[in-house]
Amino acid sequence: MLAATPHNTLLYAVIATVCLPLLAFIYQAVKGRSAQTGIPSITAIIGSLLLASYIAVQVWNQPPIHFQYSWFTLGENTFYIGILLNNLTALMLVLVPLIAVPVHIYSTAYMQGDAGIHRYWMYLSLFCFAMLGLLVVDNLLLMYIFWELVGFASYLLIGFWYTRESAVQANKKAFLINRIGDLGFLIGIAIIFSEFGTLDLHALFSENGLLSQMDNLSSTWLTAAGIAFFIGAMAKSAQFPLHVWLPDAMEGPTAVSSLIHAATMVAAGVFLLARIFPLFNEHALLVISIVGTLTACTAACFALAQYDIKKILAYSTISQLGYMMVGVGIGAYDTAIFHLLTHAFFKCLLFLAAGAVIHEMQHLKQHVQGDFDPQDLRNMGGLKRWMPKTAILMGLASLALAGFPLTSGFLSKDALIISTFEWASERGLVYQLIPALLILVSILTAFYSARLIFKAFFGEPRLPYFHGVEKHPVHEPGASMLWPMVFLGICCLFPLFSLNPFSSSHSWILSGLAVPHSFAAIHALHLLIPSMLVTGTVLSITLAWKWYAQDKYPLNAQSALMLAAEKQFYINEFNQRIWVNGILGIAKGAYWLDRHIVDGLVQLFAGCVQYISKVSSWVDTHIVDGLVNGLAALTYWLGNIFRQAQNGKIQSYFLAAFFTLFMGLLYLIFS
Amino acid sequence: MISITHFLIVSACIFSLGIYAILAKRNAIMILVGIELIINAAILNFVAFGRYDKIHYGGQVFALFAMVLAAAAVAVGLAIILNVYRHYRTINPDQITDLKD
Amino acid sequence: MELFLFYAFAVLAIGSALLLVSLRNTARSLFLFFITLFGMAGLFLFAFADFVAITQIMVYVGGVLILMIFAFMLSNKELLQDLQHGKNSLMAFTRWQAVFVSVGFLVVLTYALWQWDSEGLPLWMQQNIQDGNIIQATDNNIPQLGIKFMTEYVLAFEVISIFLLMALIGASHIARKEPEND
Amino acid sequence: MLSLLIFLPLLATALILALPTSYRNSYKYIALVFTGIQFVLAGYAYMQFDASFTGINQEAQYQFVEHLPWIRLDLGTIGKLEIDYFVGIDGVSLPLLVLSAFVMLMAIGSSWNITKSLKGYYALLMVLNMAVMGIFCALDFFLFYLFYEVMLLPLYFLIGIWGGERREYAALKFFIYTLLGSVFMLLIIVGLYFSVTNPVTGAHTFNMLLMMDPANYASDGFFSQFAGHEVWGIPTRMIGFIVLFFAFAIKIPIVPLHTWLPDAHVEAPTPVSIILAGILLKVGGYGIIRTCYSIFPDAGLAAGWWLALIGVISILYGALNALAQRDLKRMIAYSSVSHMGFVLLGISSMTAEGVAGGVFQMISHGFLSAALFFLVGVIYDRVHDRDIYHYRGLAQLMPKYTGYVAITFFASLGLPGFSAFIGEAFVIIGTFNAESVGTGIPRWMAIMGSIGILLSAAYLLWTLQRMFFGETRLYGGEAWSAKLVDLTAREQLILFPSLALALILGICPFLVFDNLNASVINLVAMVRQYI
Repeated sequence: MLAATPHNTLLYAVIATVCLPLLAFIYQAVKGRSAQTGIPSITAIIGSLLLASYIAVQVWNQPPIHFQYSWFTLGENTFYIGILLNNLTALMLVLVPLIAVPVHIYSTAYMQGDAGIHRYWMYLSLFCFAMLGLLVVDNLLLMYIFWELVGFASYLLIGFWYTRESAVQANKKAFLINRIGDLGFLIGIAIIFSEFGTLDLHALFSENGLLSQMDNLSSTWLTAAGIAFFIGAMAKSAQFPLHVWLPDAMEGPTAVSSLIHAATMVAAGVFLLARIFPLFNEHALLVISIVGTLTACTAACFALAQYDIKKILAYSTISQLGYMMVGVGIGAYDTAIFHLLTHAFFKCLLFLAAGAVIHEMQHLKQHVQGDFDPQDLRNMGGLKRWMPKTAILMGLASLALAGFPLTSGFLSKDALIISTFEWASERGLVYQLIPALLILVSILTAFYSARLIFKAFFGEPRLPYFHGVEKHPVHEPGASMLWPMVFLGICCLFPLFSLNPFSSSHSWILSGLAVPHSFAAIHALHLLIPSMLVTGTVLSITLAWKWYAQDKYPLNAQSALMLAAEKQFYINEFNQRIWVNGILGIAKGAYWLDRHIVDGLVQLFAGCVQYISKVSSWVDTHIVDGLVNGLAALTYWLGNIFRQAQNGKIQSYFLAAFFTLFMGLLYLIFS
Repeated sequence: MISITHFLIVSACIFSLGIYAILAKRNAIMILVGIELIINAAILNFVAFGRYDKIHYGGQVFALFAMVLAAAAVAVGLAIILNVYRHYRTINPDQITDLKD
Repeated sequence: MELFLFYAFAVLAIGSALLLVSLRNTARSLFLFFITLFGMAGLFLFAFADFVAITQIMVYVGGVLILMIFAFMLSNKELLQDLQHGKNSLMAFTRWQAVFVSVGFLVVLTYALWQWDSEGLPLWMQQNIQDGNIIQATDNNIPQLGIKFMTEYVLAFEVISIFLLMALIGASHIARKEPEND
Repeated sequence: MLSLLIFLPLLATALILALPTSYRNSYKYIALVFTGIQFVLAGYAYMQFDASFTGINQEAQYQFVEHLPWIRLDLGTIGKLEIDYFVGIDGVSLPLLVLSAFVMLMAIGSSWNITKSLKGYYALLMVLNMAVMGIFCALDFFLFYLFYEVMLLPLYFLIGIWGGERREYAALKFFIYTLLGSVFMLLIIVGLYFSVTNPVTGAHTFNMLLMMDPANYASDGFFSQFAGHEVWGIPTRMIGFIVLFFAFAIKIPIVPLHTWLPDAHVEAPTPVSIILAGILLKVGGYGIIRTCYSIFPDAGLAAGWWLALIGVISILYGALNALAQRDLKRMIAYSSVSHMGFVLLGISSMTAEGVAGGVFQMISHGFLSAALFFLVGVIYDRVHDRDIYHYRGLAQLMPKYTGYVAITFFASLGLPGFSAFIGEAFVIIGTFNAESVGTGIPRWMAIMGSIGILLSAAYLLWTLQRMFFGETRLYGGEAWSAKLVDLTAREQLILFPSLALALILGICPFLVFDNLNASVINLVAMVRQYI
């Protein structure tokens, strides 16, 4: 069934938006090694961006638009392919290509000369297709399909340099952990299907959907469904303890990290939760907020002790994703989406800038034939002398990350924390722990971003190669890398999101999403929280300046706590030892069981039968056949004896004759 | 008067020895000798029994016949032996095995 | 006295025969055969067959034995070969087979005799003994034999004569030297 | 039409046998051409198939039916023997028929390198082809059994003669296992025969469809629903179901009865592995749907919990075993056990989604496992080694091969967009739904089953990482790198369609589901009336 005609253009636009990267993917897959320029991918993503903008304008603040075609029928249920467009979709639909375009352009320079670049473009287009598909589809099954495809593209990109052992370990890990999430998603789908008989998002979650008609939302299965979906989101959005794949995923090319593992894919979990938000009841939401808080805290702590520039950013991403989860968990998923959007830009910029730094360090490494890790902060320092623009852009992004006024981060983070406070104050003292922790994390965030900036760009260079090199290899990145960064840098500032730099409530995004909050707004907080945050941020940055830029580091970097934080409290080792080795052990055990018990029983049975048959065969050969054979042997023996007689010797004949005569006589006598 | 049993026992002994000579000796002439011994044993029996038949004198008549036969047999046998010897350069019957299967 | 002489002859015949078969020397065996025949002829006397005994000596000793010695001497290389290569095969299997069969015959015959003896003499012999139709030591056998040959056994006599003739001709034919290129 | 489809290979067999050995190079072309015609015929049947026919238990609802009296014997007091030549297809058998023709084509394509006594090989292959086609079409139980037995023999020889080192052992193990199953089947067939009468002729009959109608059972027949016979305190119908299930469970195979499979696969030559995994295992699943559940729906429903449990155990156990393998082929064999566990789980759920998902999983596993075995065959052909740890970084050496392997692995670990995903997802969804419709399968089984999906990702990805990624390092050193050339055009020609099919079915599952749906609904309704 086709919707009303005015929407037809919109439908085609959506299909084109999603399928342009797919076409690029197919084109490059067919061309193979010869498609190195990436032009198809870039063209496709720019086309997608333009179309997405058109769609967003059409859809924004309109009633949701829903297209549906029957896909297949199974039993009495028909499954549909469909598109569901609403404000949330429109926002995300613009965001993804908007981030992707700079990343694509950046990649032309960053990936230049790589032997596998044709694969790179292929995978990147595949990812864009999957991500865009994930945003527009109208039912959970299709969403699941794209959900996994996104993970698959991420798998391919993490393992892009497949000859590196660590990269292939990382992509396997990423895929498997995402698989755990996928199982949650699948079970969620199963629960929804068996409870409601449909997987259609519109039918389920719209204002008059099935869920809104339910009286009792607190049934066990509903909670289970909520948690199942959340597990899916946890894996994709790297929530503790399923976050372990994301730091490892930094093995992929940095441009990929910026697009997939910072801005878009990891945010898909938040998007999913926002999209199916009516499903969650109190219990599920509480679980979400607690996990989110936990993630935010632990990841921030881990980030403090990292030396790898990309890992710091990875943990910071995890930490920020924790924020978003809290946003969803308190029911204010609009703030979560808001933070998602702002975060996408500044985190992408951070990664791209880090990529530029790594790129230059790599050049230096090749130039001096040195042996050092180009991603390690301890090898950097004083880079602002050679890369001032990069330093400024990265600093800007860090400020946004830290939530400094005038940046986008300030707006979204404040909105989120304020909402959390409002939510907590309605519930009780214990709940206050969540916003309090979030503020602490925010301060920590400021600290570690400052640490990153100061260690990399300020102070004196730590490597000897920086001194006395004639024509210095480290320099500002080229235009095709710089301009995307500049673009993103602009997007880190407040005007894109709200005209009032100090008040998030005027943001067009929040008003567009228009989520009814379950808690009352407390206006006093809108002043209190930002000032607290800014004070804390400034203090922590100052401290970081003292410690890192001026090299007055007071702590023991080798202390157990620091090491533990660097190793993420040994959670990987724990996983390895308990889960991986455990399952491998079980697998070996199962195989042993199979070989020795199951097959052993079969063999035993076979052996018994064989033994019995051997016995009967023995009886047959020795007893039954033995008689026959014995008779034959006797005949043979006798024949042989009589043959002896036939030896041509006359005396033998005589002997035989006499013997017979003798026997005859005996017979005559004795008979 | 000597009882017939005595004769018969002696004849049995001679007969057995004749058989032995036939079977065991490695010389065709000695085989012939063995045959003669057997015939002699038979003749002894003829005459021993012939004593109880005065009317027909069957025993002695046939003893004489047997002697004649024996003589004829010996004559032919020896002729054969000579021929065999000429042919095989031996009269050891063990080495004459053309009848072998 | 009579019995003693009988036993002497019997021992002479059996002993020489025994020696005959156990000797490896053919020449000596043939001479021992002469003694055996002589012993046998002696035993014929005790059966009151004097003509047969004489014939035995004449035919056998004068004919058969001489013939044998001739034959032996014609193939006497055998003698040397036997002496040189002959191994003492007392334990040989054929020897034991022969011993077994001959001893077996002896035992069977003896047993049969013993059985027969215990049953008593056959009827015709008892009849003849009763009628006195048995040959006595004083009887003159030779005329009786001549009469019997010419009357009762004339056919057998003629047949045996022809047979003897045939045998002699045959023997001389067989024993003749073959032409070289025949 | 169906007869032509079934007996066409016999013609090929005759032709191959008739041609002198000097034409031995033409055998494969003969086999290929005949199987190609079969595939076209199967495709024609697919095109002509009317999806609205519900099949399962009514002759009128079957299509392409050929129903001829075959053996009619008057046995006097025992009654009349009635065996029909009765073939026809419904929504369940149609996709399997097309799959068989397709997998056969693949198998013949992968037999190109066989050099050992070609005449016998292709003749046996064609006989096997006839038997599997017959199984999927037969609607008379006697005929079904006949084809089932005929199928065993060529396989025994194909494994036993053209197999690997321990081929005799494997062939015998396979043969005895399956024979054990079929002997049990025969037992039940005879029991059913004496319980069921044809209402038209009044004679005992082997007609499966008549066996499905409780009214046709003699009122005190051994398997009659109303007589309520019991043996050792177990209802006879339950015994019938269990024994019949046992026969097909060996084929599927379920866990305690699966040990023939790894051995048979490891020792079998590549084409036979392809047929084994691609078609033979499906005979088990098909048999359970066509006979076990259709003839004993009441018992099937009662035993559903146990069947599902066996399915779950097979999934997990097979996956764990696959995880522990060093031998690539053995790993794939165990993964077959795991994947076929989904089939059993889906069927036992007796929801439309579950059963359709199970059938879909069979189809999907059909050509995916065929492709997997073919891929193993590729490197085995080259260097005669299948140990996973003997290879490393093959991606650099054989990029195309790696591409195909990666796609096949991902397809078979259930990446959406490929067919295996649809099958597994709907099995899980259907099983989960079973509690709502009351077929008695608890939901935790669905959850346990879904862990199998995770494990399958684990072993496949681990293998991918160990064998293909990283720096190239081979057990056989330089000699191997020279031998390990990339895929040839022929190999790509075989692999590409199967992967394309996996993709097409993954995106357009209605190609199967549309034809399947009516039959599945009918089956499910038939079974559910006993709830």
